[in-house]
Amino acid sequence: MNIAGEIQVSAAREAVYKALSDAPFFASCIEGVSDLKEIDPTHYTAVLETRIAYLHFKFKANVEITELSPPEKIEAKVEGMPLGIVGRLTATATTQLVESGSQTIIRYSIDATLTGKLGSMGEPVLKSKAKQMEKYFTARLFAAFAGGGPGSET
Amino acid sequence: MATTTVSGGQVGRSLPRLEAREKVTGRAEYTHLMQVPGMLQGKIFRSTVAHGRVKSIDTSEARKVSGVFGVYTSDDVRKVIPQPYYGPAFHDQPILAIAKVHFVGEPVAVVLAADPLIAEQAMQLITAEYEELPAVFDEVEAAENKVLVHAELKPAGTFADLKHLKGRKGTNIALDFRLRRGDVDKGFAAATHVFEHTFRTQKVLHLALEPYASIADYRDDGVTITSSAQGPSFVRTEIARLLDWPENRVRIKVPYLGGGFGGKLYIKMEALALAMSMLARQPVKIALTMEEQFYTITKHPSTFRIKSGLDSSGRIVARKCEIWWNGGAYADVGPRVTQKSGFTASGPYDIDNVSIDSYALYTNLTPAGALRGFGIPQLVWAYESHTDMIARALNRDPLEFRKQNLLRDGRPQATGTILKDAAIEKVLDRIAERLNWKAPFDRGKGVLRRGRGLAVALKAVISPTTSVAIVNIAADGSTTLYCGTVDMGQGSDTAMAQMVGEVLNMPAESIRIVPRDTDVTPYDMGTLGSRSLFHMGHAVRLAAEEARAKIAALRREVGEPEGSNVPLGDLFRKKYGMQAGNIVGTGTYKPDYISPDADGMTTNATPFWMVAGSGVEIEVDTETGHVRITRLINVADVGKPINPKIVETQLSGGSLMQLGFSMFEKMHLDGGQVTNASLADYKIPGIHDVPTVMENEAVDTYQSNGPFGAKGVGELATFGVSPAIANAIDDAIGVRLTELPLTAEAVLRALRIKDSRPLGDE
Amino acid sequence: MNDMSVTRTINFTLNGRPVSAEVKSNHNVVEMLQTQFALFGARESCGQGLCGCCTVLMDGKPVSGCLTLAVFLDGTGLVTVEHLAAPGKLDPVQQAFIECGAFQCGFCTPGFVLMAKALLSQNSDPDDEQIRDYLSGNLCRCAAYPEIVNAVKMAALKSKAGSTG
Amino acid sequence: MTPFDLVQPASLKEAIALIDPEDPDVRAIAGGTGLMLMMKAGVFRPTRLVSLRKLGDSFFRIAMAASGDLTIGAMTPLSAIEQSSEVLRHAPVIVRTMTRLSNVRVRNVATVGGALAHGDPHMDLPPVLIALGASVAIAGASGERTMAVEDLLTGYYETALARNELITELRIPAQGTMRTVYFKITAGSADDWPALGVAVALASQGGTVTSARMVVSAATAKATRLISAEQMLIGANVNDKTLEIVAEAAADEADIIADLRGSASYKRELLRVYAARAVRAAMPTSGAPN
Repeated sequence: MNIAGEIQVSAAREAVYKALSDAPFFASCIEGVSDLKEIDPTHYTAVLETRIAYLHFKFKANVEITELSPPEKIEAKVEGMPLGIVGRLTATATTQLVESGSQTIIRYSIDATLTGKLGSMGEPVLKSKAKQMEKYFTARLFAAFAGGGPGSET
Repeated sequence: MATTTVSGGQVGRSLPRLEAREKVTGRAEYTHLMQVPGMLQGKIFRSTVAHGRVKSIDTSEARKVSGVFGVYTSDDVRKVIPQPYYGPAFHDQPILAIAKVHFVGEPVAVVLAADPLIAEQAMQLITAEYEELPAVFDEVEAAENKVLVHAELKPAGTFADLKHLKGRKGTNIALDFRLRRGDVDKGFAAATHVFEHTFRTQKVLHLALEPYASIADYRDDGVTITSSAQGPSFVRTEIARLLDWPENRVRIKVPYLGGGFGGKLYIKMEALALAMSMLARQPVKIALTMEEQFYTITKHPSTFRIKSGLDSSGRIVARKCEIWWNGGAYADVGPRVTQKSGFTASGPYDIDNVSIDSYALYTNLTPAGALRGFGIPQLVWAYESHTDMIARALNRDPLEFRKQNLLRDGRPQATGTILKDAAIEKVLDRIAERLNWKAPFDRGKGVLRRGRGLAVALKAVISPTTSVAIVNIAADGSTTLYCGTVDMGQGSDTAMAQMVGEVLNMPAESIRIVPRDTDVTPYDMGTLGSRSLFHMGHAVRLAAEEARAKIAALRREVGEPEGSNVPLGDLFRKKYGMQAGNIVGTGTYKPDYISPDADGMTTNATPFWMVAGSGVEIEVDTETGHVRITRLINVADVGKPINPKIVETQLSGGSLMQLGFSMFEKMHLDGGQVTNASLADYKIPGIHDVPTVMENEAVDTYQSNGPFGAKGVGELATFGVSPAIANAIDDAIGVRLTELPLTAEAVLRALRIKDSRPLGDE
Repeated sequence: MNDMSVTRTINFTLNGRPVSAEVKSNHNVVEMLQTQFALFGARESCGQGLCGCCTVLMDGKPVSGCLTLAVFLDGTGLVTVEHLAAPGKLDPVQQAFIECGAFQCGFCTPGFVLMAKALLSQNSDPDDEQIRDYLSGNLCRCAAYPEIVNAVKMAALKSKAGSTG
Repeated sequence: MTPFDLVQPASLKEAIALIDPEDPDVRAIAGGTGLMLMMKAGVFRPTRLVSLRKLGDSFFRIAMAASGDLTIGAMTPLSAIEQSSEVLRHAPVIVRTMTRLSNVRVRNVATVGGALAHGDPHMDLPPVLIALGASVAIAGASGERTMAVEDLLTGYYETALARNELITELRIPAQGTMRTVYFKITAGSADDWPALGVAVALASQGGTVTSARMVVSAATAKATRLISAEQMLIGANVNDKTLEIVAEAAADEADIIADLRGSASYKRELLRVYAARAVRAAMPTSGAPN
């Protein structure tokens, strides 16, 4: 399953990069992420929880920042273990930042697979959920950069 | 060898199964349903990665759950079993993962509780962290040895022909079987036509409706394990080895099996149940769920590259076979599958120059073992598809082309062993006659097209293996049989009773078969590979004959004239003065066999040849790719059937199982993870999948060295089904599929490529 | 959190006798029959209501025991395969299954037998297609399907002979 | 499966009151065949289930309303619908669909309301009911509303129901001259979940379609009407050429999801083929039963 798209925000590339490379902020743009803990600057753990109708998918996730190329690219790998079930969520998320005048284009691409017993039940469900998550992601980014970036009011 | 021909009137009877009443009333015993007083139940926490180092296992939350007896990992197991590795061919499989995991679903930890729902709930609270390692999933890739599944090979020593592999490092190849007959290069050089094709088979599952289950009750002076096992003797040997105990302190009991199909062979949950019972000092039951069967044992996926050279007359003069078997993370019996199926990989054809290389490979998938055919269905799929492709390319009738090249009795098979009692041509002819092959066939016009196809196969039964049986006649003349053959639905109890009855001139229904229990039932190598009717059949026959000789001696002793029909009970009474005493007859059977040399040559590869084939008629919807099998014909050489009705149901059932493997069954894998581990998403044939017309036939033959002229049947009807269908699809719409399963989508995609309108990739 | 592990008492008729049982909310019918009544004819295999091994008759209708909460049995009449045969006398469906060789390993057989019984109680003379449609939710890995269809037809004949003779 | 609180109210009002609209772990259970699967898979771990099995008889009734609608109580088991002579008369396609809908045991327990509230796109009834123009009555804490079945289903397992709303009744309008067919297409074994479901309802006069509904299911996230294909059908004379255009429109319009049962491109092809086959079968000249 691949989710890809781009959005344009009114902020300088460096500012956008700085914001996105801040793990707590980035995590806040993904629906259902909680309990983010830093292990070291490139490794985090979090709980990923998503609900589709009354169904509940909960993963213990390990996040590894696999590439940080300021101010152009951030790549992260997410491994989610559904508690108690053989199966796994794996996702690779790539964010590329392109300057466009005073604005910045954020190109994102997420490759995710849900396997094991959850795969057959969950993957089609997650696919339909992905669009919703994408909306949330872009809405959060827009909101954050509407005023020039998170914390930019200072 | 001479076989007994007496007429007790029992052989050849279509007697209903002896245990039929227990089965229709729901009273038949199966391990999965059994309960033992004081029993704990174990739920297994399994690996979520395909290959990795175990960094940590956190069982603390699970231990807190009220009602949990204990949570155990390999650290605990090693306290009671220092070398906790098991397996029939290699001692490579740990009871619980030690330091590393090698496939998704590998057991890592176990929760014990009296209430299985509590054990399950607690198990879901265990977490583990792994350092992931590169993994390899494809058998051909695994042969390149770039990613290694295991550091070193650990052959078990059970099978003499695997000992040379001991200590090999840097390889995923668990066995390489090699056969060289004639000079294949010269053969190709001289050939007029050369054809080469590659075929693949997918990962499929036994999916017995009774999932794997074992109950162990360990005491200091002995252990009793009740298990859904196809080979109680093997389990006993292996458990005794793990405990370093003499075999007589290990008791293995096997009730009826809710299906086996090769999955329940050798050792599965027994070692884990044993270790848990040792740790808990209480009886422990490990009963898997349907989902967990996907993480236990499967059939081998395979890749088969086959190349044939033909002379101008259409004779096959050279054939080169290369087969890669995807054995998964632990060898189980894969190396034996590789070797034994290798004997006949070149098919039922008379070819002077043959080269066979067959490789058993480790990969990071659920282990693979035997599944109704011991590798043969994968081979037949390839060579009988290949045969049709050649015939079509040369514009030859597929039947005539086969007949021109067929191996016939008296000719050397690829191993050099002379073919005997193998009715290949008869089987092929009967399929063709039933299909009315010579008559014109209406292939249809428009959307629905029709086609037909056939295939025929040869297998060498697994040898050399031993069976022992005891016949015990009580003082009232009633008779009991002790034999280790496990009745998992194939009807062996009934057939064995018929053979005893035949010798002793008693109705088979009157003979009691003792449930499998290694404390009382003698050694048997295992219920596998269609070997039991022949091997155990002989042992049972010998035991009954010995008993009969002792009856005759008793009759003489008490002064009854030869041929007197005084009831047996009277003989005992005359001898012992009351209803007392026993007559015990024993029989041991092990056929002759000569191990193949370094070139795979032997003058005695097998005690008997197995021959079967299938013919089909199909209908293809050219707009959707749906294939409807309108007629399925299975013909086999079973020698003289002991029980014709049971033979028929075995042929019918075997072919329908293979129909599932042919048309739709498939374990979907993603990065080593099974994504359809349930009956909701892994479909097996149901009642609407049965072909409109089904015909099953045992050709009229006699196995000259078989018990009462009989030989095995269980696997036979699986052989020809897949290629017969693929051949029929080609016949109907002119497309050739080389990979199983033959799904509607695969058919439509192939058809669209042929029509230059390929379907998209999304 | 309220204590959800408490059991409740249910009363129902089991194979013709009034019984009561202590069940937890998350127990299904199969678990209850096995642990409290030592009845193993209904057994869980796929756990998803697809194989039919867990078939029981609830108020005369076949249902999947593995998908039915035990608490729902309260006030109902339940029949399991163990109830079909009278002492020494099998039900015509059971007899027909034996005569037709309509099973091999026997693990799915109680489910098929109960389904066949339910079918014949609503249609005493089903044709092949009706039999297949009715039994299509039961799986037999030994694939004794052709023999099962024959057995249902034979059972229909036997039942008729039994009721008229 | 973890333990939970199970309550069995005797009235609808009580049932609704027992469902906390803020708590996703409280849910109504009718037949429970769908819910049990989710619970066993561990993706639904309720704290409380509100059983509707003890609700009054009106929820189990099949009746003709004065309006000419056939009304079916939400708690009616599918097997009762299958055996109903009213349903057979009013909408025979429903009875025909039932034969291959899941299995007998499920049909004996699963209710029509539960089947709709489950929101699984593979189910056979939603496309049929949408083609029939059916609607549902819904009761909640703030009263009752009605909604077309096509609006009820909003996504994979998702419906327009609030957490504390319950379907009380299914209403199927009089069909007049409309003929409805449903094709369930499986990709593997015959009794698999469908890879595609197609329902078509048509009225026609002399070979010209006067009214049409076409619904796709299973291959999409929810049972969905194919409006542009319907529009092309209305007024058209059914022949090979028009069918090709209609099928093309249907295949273009549907938002198809790939899964184990087939790639999106294959399922699109199936839709193309079966859209045309379904229209043909729904024409009075097809000889197929109404």
